[in-house]
Amino acid sequence: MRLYEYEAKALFRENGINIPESLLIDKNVQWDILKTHITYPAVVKAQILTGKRGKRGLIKIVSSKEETAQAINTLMDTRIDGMIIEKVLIERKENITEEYYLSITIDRMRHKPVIIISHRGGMDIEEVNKTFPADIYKYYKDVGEKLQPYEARKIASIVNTKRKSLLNLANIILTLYNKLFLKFDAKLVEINPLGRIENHWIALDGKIDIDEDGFIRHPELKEQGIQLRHEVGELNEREKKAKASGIPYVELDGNIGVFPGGAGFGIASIDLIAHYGGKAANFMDSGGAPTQERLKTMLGLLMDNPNVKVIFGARFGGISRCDDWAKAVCEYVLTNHPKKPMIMRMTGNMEEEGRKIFDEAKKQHPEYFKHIAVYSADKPIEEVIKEAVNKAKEV
Amino acid sequence: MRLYEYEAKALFRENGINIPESLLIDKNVQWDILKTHITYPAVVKAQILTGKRGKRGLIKIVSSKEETAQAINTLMDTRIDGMIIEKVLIERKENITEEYYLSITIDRMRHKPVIIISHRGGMDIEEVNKTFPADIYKYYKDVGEKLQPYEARKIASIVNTKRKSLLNLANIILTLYNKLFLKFDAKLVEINPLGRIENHWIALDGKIDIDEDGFIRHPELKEQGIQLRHEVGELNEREKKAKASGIPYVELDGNIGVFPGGAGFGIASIDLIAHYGGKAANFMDSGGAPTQERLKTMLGLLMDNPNVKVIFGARFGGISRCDDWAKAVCEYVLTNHPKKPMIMRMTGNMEEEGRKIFDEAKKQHPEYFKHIAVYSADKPIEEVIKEAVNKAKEV
Amino acid sequence: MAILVDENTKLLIQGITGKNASFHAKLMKQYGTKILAGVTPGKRGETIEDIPVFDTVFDAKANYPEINTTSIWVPPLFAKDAILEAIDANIKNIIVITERIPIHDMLYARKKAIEKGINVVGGNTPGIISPEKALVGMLPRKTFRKGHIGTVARSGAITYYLANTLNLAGYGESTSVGIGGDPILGMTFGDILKLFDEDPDTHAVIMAGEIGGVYEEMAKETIKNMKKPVLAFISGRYAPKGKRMGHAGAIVEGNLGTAQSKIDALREAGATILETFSEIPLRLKELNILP
Amino acid sequence: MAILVDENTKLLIQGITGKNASFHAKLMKQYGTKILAGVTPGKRGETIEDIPVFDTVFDAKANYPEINTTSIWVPPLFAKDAILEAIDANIKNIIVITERIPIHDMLYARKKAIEKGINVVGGNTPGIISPEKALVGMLPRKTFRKGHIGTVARSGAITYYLANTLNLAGYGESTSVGIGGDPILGMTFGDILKLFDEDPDTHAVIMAGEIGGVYEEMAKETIKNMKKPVLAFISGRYAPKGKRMGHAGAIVEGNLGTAQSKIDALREAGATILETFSEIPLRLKELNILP
Repeated sequence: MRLYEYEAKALFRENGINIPESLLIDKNVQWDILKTHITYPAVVKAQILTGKRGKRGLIKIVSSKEETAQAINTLMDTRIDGMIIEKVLIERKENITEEYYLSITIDRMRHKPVIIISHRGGMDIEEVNKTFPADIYKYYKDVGEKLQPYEARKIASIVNTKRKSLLNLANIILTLYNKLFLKFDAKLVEINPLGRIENHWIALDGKIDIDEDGFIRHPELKEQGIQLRHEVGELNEREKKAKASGIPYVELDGNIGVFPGGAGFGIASIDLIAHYGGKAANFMDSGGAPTQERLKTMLGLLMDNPNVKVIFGARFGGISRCDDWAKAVCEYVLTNHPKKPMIMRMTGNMEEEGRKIFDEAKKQHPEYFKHIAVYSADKPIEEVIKEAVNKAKEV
Repeated sequence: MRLYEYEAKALFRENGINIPESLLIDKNVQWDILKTHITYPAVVKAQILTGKRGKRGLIKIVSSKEETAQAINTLMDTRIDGMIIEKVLIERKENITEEYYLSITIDRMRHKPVIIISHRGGMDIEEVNKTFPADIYKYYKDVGEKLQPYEARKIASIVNTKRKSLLNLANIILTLYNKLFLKFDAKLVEINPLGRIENHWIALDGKIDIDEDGFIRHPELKEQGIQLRHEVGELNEREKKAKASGIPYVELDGNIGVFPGGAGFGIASIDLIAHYGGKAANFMDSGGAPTQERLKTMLGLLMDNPNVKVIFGARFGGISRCDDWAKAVCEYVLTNHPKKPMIMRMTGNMEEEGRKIFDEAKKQHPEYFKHIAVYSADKPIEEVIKEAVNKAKEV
Repeated sequence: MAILVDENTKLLIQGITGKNASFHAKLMKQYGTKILAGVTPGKRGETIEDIPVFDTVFDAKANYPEINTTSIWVPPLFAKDAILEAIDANIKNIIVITERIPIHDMLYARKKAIEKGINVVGGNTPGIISPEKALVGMLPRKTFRKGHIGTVARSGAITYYLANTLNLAGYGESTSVGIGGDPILGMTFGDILKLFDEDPDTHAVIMAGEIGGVYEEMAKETIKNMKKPVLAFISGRYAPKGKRMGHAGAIVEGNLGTAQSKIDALREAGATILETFSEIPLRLKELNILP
Repeated sequence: MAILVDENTKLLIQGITGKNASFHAKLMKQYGTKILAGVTPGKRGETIEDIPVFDTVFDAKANYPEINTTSIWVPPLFAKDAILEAIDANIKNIIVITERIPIHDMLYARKKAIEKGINVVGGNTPGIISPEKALVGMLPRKTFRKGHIGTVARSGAITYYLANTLNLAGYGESTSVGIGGDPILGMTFGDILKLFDEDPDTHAVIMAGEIGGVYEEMAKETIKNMKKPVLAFISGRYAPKGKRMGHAGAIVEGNLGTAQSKIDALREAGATILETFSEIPLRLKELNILP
């Protein structure tokens, strides 16, 4: 989960890394504050979890109260990549001597943290990586050990030829590694640009990406108002509902609703539907051993989506049992009497028990099960998908 | 530096380890407080940095306000091993099911921390170590790594056959290791007895010994009112003066004042004086590269001690230079005109410069240097010591 | 023969008193897997499906020194500790069912395992089955049939569909391995492929990967050096686009992680790329691999 | 030959811009020790006694790859980091002048050194001298004379008195090593004794220990296996009694640490116990060790 720039910078400041003087503005801003608190020229920056804000006009340089107000008005409530700008950060414009790049992330091939540093910081670091690869220095660190001060000095001295700022830069590297990256289960900590003003360093931007699975053990983040978040763009009603229930759910532009087991097969089934000439309406993940409540919510999302013409469902019982799945589907059907055709397949752990549940429900209310097929292991999964694709063409 | 029981217990409580309800009493106690705040029976414990308090009558069980007041009166201001009891701790007497022993220290042979635990806790753990060595379990831990929870569970499960209290005991071990021993540069953390009351554990005593050389990096200890201290018994005026100047100085019962270089030769010279039939009046350590102020204070201590008849001095210049030493001695002599004979030897780094300083001072004021001999490398050190021993017999 | 689990597997279950673990303990036992003991701290003396429960892995091993494999079912924030405990007790195969283990935890646990030469599979694996020999995890036992195709997949359900597809065409599996769906895994595709290449009972291997991560691309060199044919199924060509790890990710990993990068790498290594499950029998026959 | 430092020593000085370090840099240089570089972070480009100063040990080593020995003069709370830096830069001999290094720091640094096979001497050592070859540290150079007696002591002054006594009797030193006065040391008596035993220029060894710690007792097994005679001087028989590390100390170390326990252990190992400095020439002659 990425943090907003202002959240990342608050963590920097708390740990002794300089950031520019700033003011965070939301919709309830008292305009008077702009007059009294800001040193001009200043920079108005949209707080939004997207990259390349500079190139996209989401960062504006202002030199008066009027320009500031105008910049805020232009940015606030704007939609970008499906997200809405709800806050802007106003910062004093710093007179930077040089811009550096500094980040820490995990190299998933070497399975090690890596500290990346370059004296060619600024907006186009990926470009630098292509054109001046020798100017990007990578320091790999063994897992499970704190960075030692001498390592930070070594890294700092390699890029930094201005000797008086060496120790300050080394301290920033040390802090970033030990007090942020290691301490907060971060996947990424990045300062770009890291500005140098004579012998001082200042973080002009900040990106922190926390491992969602480790977030819960950092109550200090929650105390700072940082909430567990999943990165998503603007959500429609169904996506919001899914998010509220903790269900990964993304709508696509097809008409076949996918009601899969886990995420892996969910992704594969979208490919297979395409392979056989159809188009999936969504990605969805039940998670391991979903509750019946969750399964019913998932089905409801597809039924509520007007683009969905046919539902393709599959349960291969592993940790998620067929009987639980059958129970949830039957209860949904018996309660909601859905009209959309459901082409499904169920096999795996507790399949017989699941089969019995379907047979029982169908016997009691055959009228509600007319459009519902539940195949077993003897019908290959791709035959089931083909049938769903063909059914979607008919409807 | 050892912490008082009440200081150790405050650290325990802060880190979630149970301690008995208690009240710390000093000389300014309002006696009323004894009536309202204490649950009887209670235990009154002298706060003093010495062992075997139980056997020495420094812990008293009381069951009324009167008994409590009497116990406090008996203990307070008492001198034990040269220390004065200035505080007592009154604790609720707990009904313990079992007493365990738990400690962490450093094995200086293996160069590793070791966790020691036994279900036979209480006063006589050293006795247990001799009679039931199999009941004392030692767990060696690699340097530089935190204790993992599974290790704490392993240690707990080995001594603890009452399964319901396993996780509580493991948590205490984990806390003691990671949050006290490692975090505070401790040389020793000890709970004896660690009481079990059904499924709960409670620290009935607490010993923490902090490495003096690491103390400075723990401002949180200082914030709790814990001061850097050197363990010493009751001090006489000169010892107090030495302590205030940070000079290790202990008086012995001889008459030869020892004004040595470092601690190592200081100890050796006491042996050598004894070997040649004399008796040293003190142990003293100049430390590496002492200031002239420090050297003059050291000399002053010996001059002020009426038992000292002769001063034996030695400077072998290494990091501590002969010229600095000579300057300090000459200034002291020229200012204070001491009467006690000084039999000394000076050689090593900057010896020639030192020799010149002596010659110069002696030329100016030969009258003050009549009783002072400063030999060089050509006179063996033991000849110098013999001369001092003989001189002491004359005086 | 088979890989990782077989008739000589002597299993421990860490977190055995949990709901899923105790349910699947029963199923594994019914399948014939030899489960010697379980561990849940504080529950010493209890039994689950007649399996004795101990406080620690050390206790369990002291009582059953022949334990050579463990499966881990504890909650995610306790998984690192459970893996370290199994490593310290020198259990050679550690199969981690737990999902969503924090990345930093798993990096540490896998490093310690590699230092001691211990196999860690997962986290978030559905398990491993060597049909008619042993099942560790929660794979649906009836889906798998004994045979000579090795399979290795990130997704549980895809492991099942691969077996299902093979079995409908008369093939069977030597071993089916779920390597797990978590972002950082113990053994990766390359590690498992090497084991299959050395297993005389395995005639060909099917690997199933998906977008995200770099483990498919990392298998490239292994596949190049393999004696046995590899078929590869990569899903995610039509998936919604994932996010990247900022500039740092691009600097470290370049353009890896897309379905196309994986397909390109595997094809270049000599693997047969699969688009559907149903073509598997055809491709196997083209490679002269018969049931 | 000699041990640890000799004519091939190429020295680095960490913390060279400090008062003591720069003063003794001059003395060492005058003695003939080859000092190639110094390190003080943030002082790159300066020189001390014509010795170039670098920001990091890596810089120094990149410019002078022949550096094989370093001496550490930084403040105590920075000593661990300085030692780790030298270990990481693979400098084979690290001589730690700094005193009062926190115990936990030194335990960590010595562990890392041992893992990489690097010699750490100190902390709180006055240094090492191989007369007429090299001096590292702050020992008084004129006190030492070339010869065939190896000495190793905890205290600086005692190192000097040993040499002074030997020289007055016509003997000289192959190498004199101060192992340091801090409670936790890098190399201990046993480590140094082994080096002396293998050094053809050393004919006998004098070790000087004192009350406290266990390093004298730990040398017992080494002395038993040595080809060369060992003379041992233990001070502290009349010293004020020290404190113990609580019950835990007694459980771990028993009765070790007293002058008597040290003398007993060394005598049992076959060492000649010395009571005074002046008897050294007599004892050496009894052992047929001539100047």
